[in-house]
Amino acid sequence: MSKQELLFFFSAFLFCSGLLIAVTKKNAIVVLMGIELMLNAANLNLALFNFQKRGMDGQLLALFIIIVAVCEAAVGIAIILKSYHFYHSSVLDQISDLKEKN
Amino acid sequence: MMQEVILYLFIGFSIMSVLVILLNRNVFYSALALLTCLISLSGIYGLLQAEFLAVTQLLIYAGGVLVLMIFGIMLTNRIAGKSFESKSHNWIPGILVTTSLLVVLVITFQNSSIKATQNELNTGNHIRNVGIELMSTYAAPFEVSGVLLLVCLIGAALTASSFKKSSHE
Amino acid sequence: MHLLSLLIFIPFGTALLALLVPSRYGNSFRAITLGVNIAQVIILLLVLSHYKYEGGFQLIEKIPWISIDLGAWGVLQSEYFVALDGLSLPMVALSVFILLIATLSSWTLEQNRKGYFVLLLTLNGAILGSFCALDFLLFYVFFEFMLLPMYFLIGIWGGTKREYASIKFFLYTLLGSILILIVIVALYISIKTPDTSDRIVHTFNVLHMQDFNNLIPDSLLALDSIKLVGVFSFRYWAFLLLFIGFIIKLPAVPFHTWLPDAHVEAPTPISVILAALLLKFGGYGLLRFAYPIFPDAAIHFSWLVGLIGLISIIYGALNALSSKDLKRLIAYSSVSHMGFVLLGIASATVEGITGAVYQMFSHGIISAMLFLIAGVLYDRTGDRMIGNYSGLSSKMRSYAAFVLIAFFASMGLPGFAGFMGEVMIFFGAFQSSSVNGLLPVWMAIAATLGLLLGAAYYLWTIQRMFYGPFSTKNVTADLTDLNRREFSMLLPLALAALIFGILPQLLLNYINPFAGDFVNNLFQRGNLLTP
Amino acid sequence: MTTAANSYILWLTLAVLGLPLMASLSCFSIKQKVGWLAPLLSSILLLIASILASILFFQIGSEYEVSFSWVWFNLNQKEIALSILLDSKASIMMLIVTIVSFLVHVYSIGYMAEDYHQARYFGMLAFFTFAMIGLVMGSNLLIIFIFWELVGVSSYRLIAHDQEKETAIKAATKAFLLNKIGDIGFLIGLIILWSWSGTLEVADPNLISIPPFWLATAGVCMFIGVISKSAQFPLFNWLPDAMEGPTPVSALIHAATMVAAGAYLLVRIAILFTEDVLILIAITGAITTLAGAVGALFQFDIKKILAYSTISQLGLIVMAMGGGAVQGGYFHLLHHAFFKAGLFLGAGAIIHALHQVNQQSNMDVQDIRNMGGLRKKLPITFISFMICAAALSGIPFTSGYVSKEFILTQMTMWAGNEFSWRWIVMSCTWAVTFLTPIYTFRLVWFIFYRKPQHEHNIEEVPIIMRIPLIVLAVGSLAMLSSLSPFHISSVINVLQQSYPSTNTIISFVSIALILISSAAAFYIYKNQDAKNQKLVTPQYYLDAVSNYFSLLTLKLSEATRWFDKRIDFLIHGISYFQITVAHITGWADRYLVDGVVDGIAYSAKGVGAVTRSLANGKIQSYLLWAMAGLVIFIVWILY
Repeated sequence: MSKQELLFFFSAFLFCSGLLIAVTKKNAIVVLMGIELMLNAANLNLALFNFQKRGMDGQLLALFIIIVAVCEAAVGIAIILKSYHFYHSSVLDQISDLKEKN
Repeated sequence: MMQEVILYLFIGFSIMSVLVILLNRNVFYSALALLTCLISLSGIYGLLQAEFLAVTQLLIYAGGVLVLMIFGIMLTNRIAGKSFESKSHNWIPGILVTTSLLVVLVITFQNSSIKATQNELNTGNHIRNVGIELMSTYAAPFEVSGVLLLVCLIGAALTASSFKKSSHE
Repeated sequence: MHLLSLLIFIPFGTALLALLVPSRYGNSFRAITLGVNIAQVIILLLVLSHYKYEGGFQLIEKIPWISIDLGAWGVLQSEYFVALDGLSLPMVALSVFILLIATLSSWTLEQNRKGYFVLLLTLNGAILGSFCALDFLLFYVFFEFMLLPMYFLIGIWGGTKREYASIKFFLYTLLGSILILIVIVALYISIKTPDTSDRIVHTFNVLHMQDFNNLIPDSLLALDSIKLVGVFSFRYWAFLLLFIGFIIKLPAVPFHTWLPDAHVEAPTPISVILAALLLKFGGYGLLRFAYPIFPDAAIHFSWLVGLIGLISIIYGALNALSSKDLKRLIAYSSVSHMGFVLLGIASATVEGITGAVYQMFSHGIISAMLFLIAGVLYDRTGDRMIGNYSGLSSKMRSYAAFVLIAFFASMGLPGFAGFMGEVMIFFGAFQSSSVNGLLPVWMAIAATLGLLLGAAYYLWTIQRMFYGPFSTKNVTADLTDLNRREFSMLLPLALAALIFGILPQLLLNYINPFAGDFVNNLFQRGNLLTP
Repeated sequence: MTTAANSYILWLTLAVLGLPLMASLSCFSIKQKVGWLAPLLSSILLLIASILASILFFQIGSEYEVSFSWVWFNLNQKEIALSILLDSKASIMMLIVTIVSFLVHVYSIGYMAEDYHQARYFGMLAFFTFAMIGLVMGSNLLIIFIFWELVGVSSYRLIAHDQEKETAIKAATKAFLLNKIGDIGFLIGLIILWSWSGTLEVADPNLISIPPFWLATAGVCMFIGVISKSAQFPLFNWLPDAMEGPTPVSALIHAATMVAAGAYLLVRIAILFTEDVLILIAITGAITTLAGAVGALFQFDIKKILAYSTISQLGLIVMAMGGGAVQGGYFHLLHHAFFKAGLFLGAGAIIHALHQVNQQSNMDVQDIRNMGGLRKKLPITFISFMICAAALSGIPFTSGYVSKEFILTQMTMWAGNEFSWRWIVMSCTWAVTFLTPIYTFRLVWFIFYRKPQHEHNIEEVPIIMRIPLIVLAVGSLAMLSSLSPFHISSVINVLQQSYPSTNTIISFVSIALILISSAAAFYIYKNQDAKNQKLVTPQYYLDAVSNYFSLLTLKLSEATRWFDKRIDFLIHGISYFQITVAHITGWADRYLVDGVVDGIAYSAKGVGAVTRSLANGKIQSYLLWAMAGLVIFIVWILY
């Protein structure tokens, strides 16, 4: 198993763990962390591609992803704060307004 | 050789920290574990000759996002007592889905041609190249991302401020 | 000046606009409808001032409407083609007049006014459109368009058995429409426009249909078509289908049973429109489409037309005699009177055709009056049974006066419009045997029995309902005399019946050229075919 | 004559026609509050009309004929004209109509004084006069027909004037329907003439240049109109029933004018009638006159006696016109208008007087058995009644004698010396001349001479009712139409023909006959005790026949009603069949075709339920399943 292969597997693992965190955790901030993890997994992949090939495309793409991730994190935290104020909880279980009423 | 050892170390650190996030219940610990994970990732970036990315990762994630998250945790959970706890659910379907996703990804990677590519060593001043590329080829996304940041800043500020205001009432 | 288009599309447009008005402004709808009617009266006056007496089609508007290239099947062409001649002008004038009266008669309607008046406006436009259309497809579209509002107007605002009546009405007329549609299709594949040489352009233009040169050789309806279906050629069958389609509308025995039910259940204004206007499409359709397009078949079957007319006259009158419901009586009298129209048409003489058109016009006025009268009583008491009333004339004096006028006008008293039409029809029907040999003399003579029976059932009704000591059965409501609105509806109708009875030339100026051309045309082309 | 004179006559004519119409319209539009104005107004207008009519009559004279014509409408490029033809016959008829109508109007002021619906009554009376004048002056058959019908309608309305009286209404309906039969005959005749000749002008010689068969048929059809309008056999039984109307109406319409219209028409369109039709006319008249006279003999209702007498006299006139005595018949028509109107008005006066006294009691004031000895109580009525009765009987010095003698002379000469069917008709003339005085003086005896049956304080009728009686009585004297009281020698030669020389023998015989029969009447009835006799109305089974026909019609109408239901039944059957088929196919649709569809639908629903449970509103679940979907998707795409 070469270094690249290992990193690919690692990034896949990272993505899946991020997903698992995002799916299983009840606390909104931890969910946000999971999402950050997934993004980082993608970044890792991009960096890896950049390493394999000539040019700066992968790096720059990763850079933009980081920017977007920052925005997402900032806005996400703001929303979480807001919803905490609204529901007095940051537990996603209790925030189920999307469900159709029956 | 030294590089590989360091790489394995970083990978090990990240995996451990990810597992900590997954398995522990304390939100605060999760945040700290995430910090470890991100730092080790920035190390990996460095090893992959993406110095600028590594630095950015350190600055933004470790310095910015994480602090933001810790603030968030502070604001949404009572500091005293056991309220940092985060419950979890959906374990079985979650593991099923993620495992299958992992399997799919691995198989895909095995069948793909990516692993066969030769490792060409990039030479030259990477950071300088990044700057040139950003200002020439990626000028438009760069501008857009600036706008995005601005919008995001305003949005976050607005949301937060209205929160404060209404909470004050 | 697109006068006719204005006349047709003002009601449609207004109906669309009225849909936008919220239904809580209930009173505004009747005002809107009345406004449309008044606008139509003004346009009608303009039309009359532009129309010249010499006949032929005038005020023509012709715009290509549908033109589809069907490849090997030629080109389908239909036009927006409207014009007036001596047949349609009286009908259009009648329609405008009667629709105005109908709006006035709906004035006090309470239930769901928005829907009612929007439907009424739609009906208005469709009626005028059908009378003006000279493209068979256009006519058919308008003709079908009338059915739906009528169905809902009877079915929603009608009496107790309204669903039954409206469905019966709908099915009967639909059957007629289908028969007509079959003939339209047959005509469509057999007719081409005269100007194309290389490419066959199928048209629905009625004027083209009337020209034998436009028949495609070896087509379904070609003159020398040797294809026989049963005992007749296709042309004869096509005529019979059209004939049945239109006499359902007329209605003639034995296709008349929808009429009494529809009338009895329909609200008064709808009865008025139904009797005064919709029945006219039977006669109008025969005169406009069936006869000119199939003159050979028309001549061949004139005895049948005459016989059905005669049977309708006598059968309708006899049924009226045994009716116990006032509206039913009037409905059957309509059957009887429209039988005269059929008889006049069958005679194929100038007098007969003139009389048929005149009778349609006069029946429009008089039957409207009769149904309004029945409606007045029904509004007061909710009961129309003849046997439940007696001596009404002592209680409702001006009402009784109008009843007397309407009944006498309807039974063909000289001085009223009905007499003129009937007398001309008798002239025509009697002359037929000596002029063109189509109808035997006894038909005309037997038809006069209709007059006697007409007098009998009306006089009997007067005797039972209006004379004698005042008494009512099962009726508790207060029987008040006519109010001002009812008076203002009945008076113009009575005056119109009187004016057209005394001064027939007013109408004959328009009808005479038409009738002359019609008969000439019929025999010139019809006799081409007889060996 | 000059154009100026022509237009003068035209205006006169139109005024005579228009004034009654004006009177009628103003009466109808008058308010109930000022209802008393209506009789006054219409009487004055009628007075003016009758004065103008007399001027017109003298202007036209005996030899002058004037016609006017305007195009009314065009039919098949032929003109139908509004045309007026005034000759001496028409103008004298107009004069008589207006005068009698005026007198009846005046009389009615008194007679109808207590009636609530005066305005309607006078309006209709004036309208009738208008229609009658129009009928008389019109020269287009269609115009004549129109007025002919209008006359019938106004008669209908006037008979049924008392709207609460059941019998009156039934009588009105019967009169109208029987008249309608005649109208239809008229209409058919008119249609035949138009179809063959293309003209309807009575003065147009083209009118009769048509095939003989059709000319005869047209003549017969026209005569059917006459039969019903002039109450001839077999359609006369509406007339006795029509006596249910107010008495002045009977005087004007059912004695003087409307029933005369038929006979007038016979004169007006005399050119139409071929020899064969004339035979029919004469025989019909003969039957009628005898039937009427016999009917009058057995009646006890004063008005019905007069009605039968009218039938009889009209039969005489029609017979005379069908036979050779057109002039005599026409004269008798004119005279009859006066004396019969006088008789009716006199009867009305008697009824009125009795009614005033007997308002409470149930006595039938029209039954002559309840009368008697009225000679002293009602002197003026008695005298005028006597004069008119004498005229009816044909006693010399009265107008009746003059015309009757004229008819007898002409008929006798027409019958010829050899025996033929004409002799039968002629003998009918003589027979009726013999019968008339009998029933007339029977009536007079019962009313005036017999011992009073009841003690009443009867008062003479008001002056306004007496004046018309006197005028009519004077009019029934001979000198108005003839210089000589014994034979006709008029100041005005009405028929533009020289009169036949009088036959002295016939004169003597007729005078003798009349006087004998008058005397016989008194003798016969002097000792008769009529108390126990039943009130009979001889209908000659005609009512039974007409009832049978109306019953038949009703049965027929019931049959058509039944048949109509059957048509509906058929339609319903078809509909039910269709609905049944629809139900069956609907069932098949539901359980066979729909079963499959429903199965799919149910499974979809089940899936949906499962899916919906996934959609529990939690973002994480959505994310989870989205990811699961993604995995499946990737597998799907790649492998």
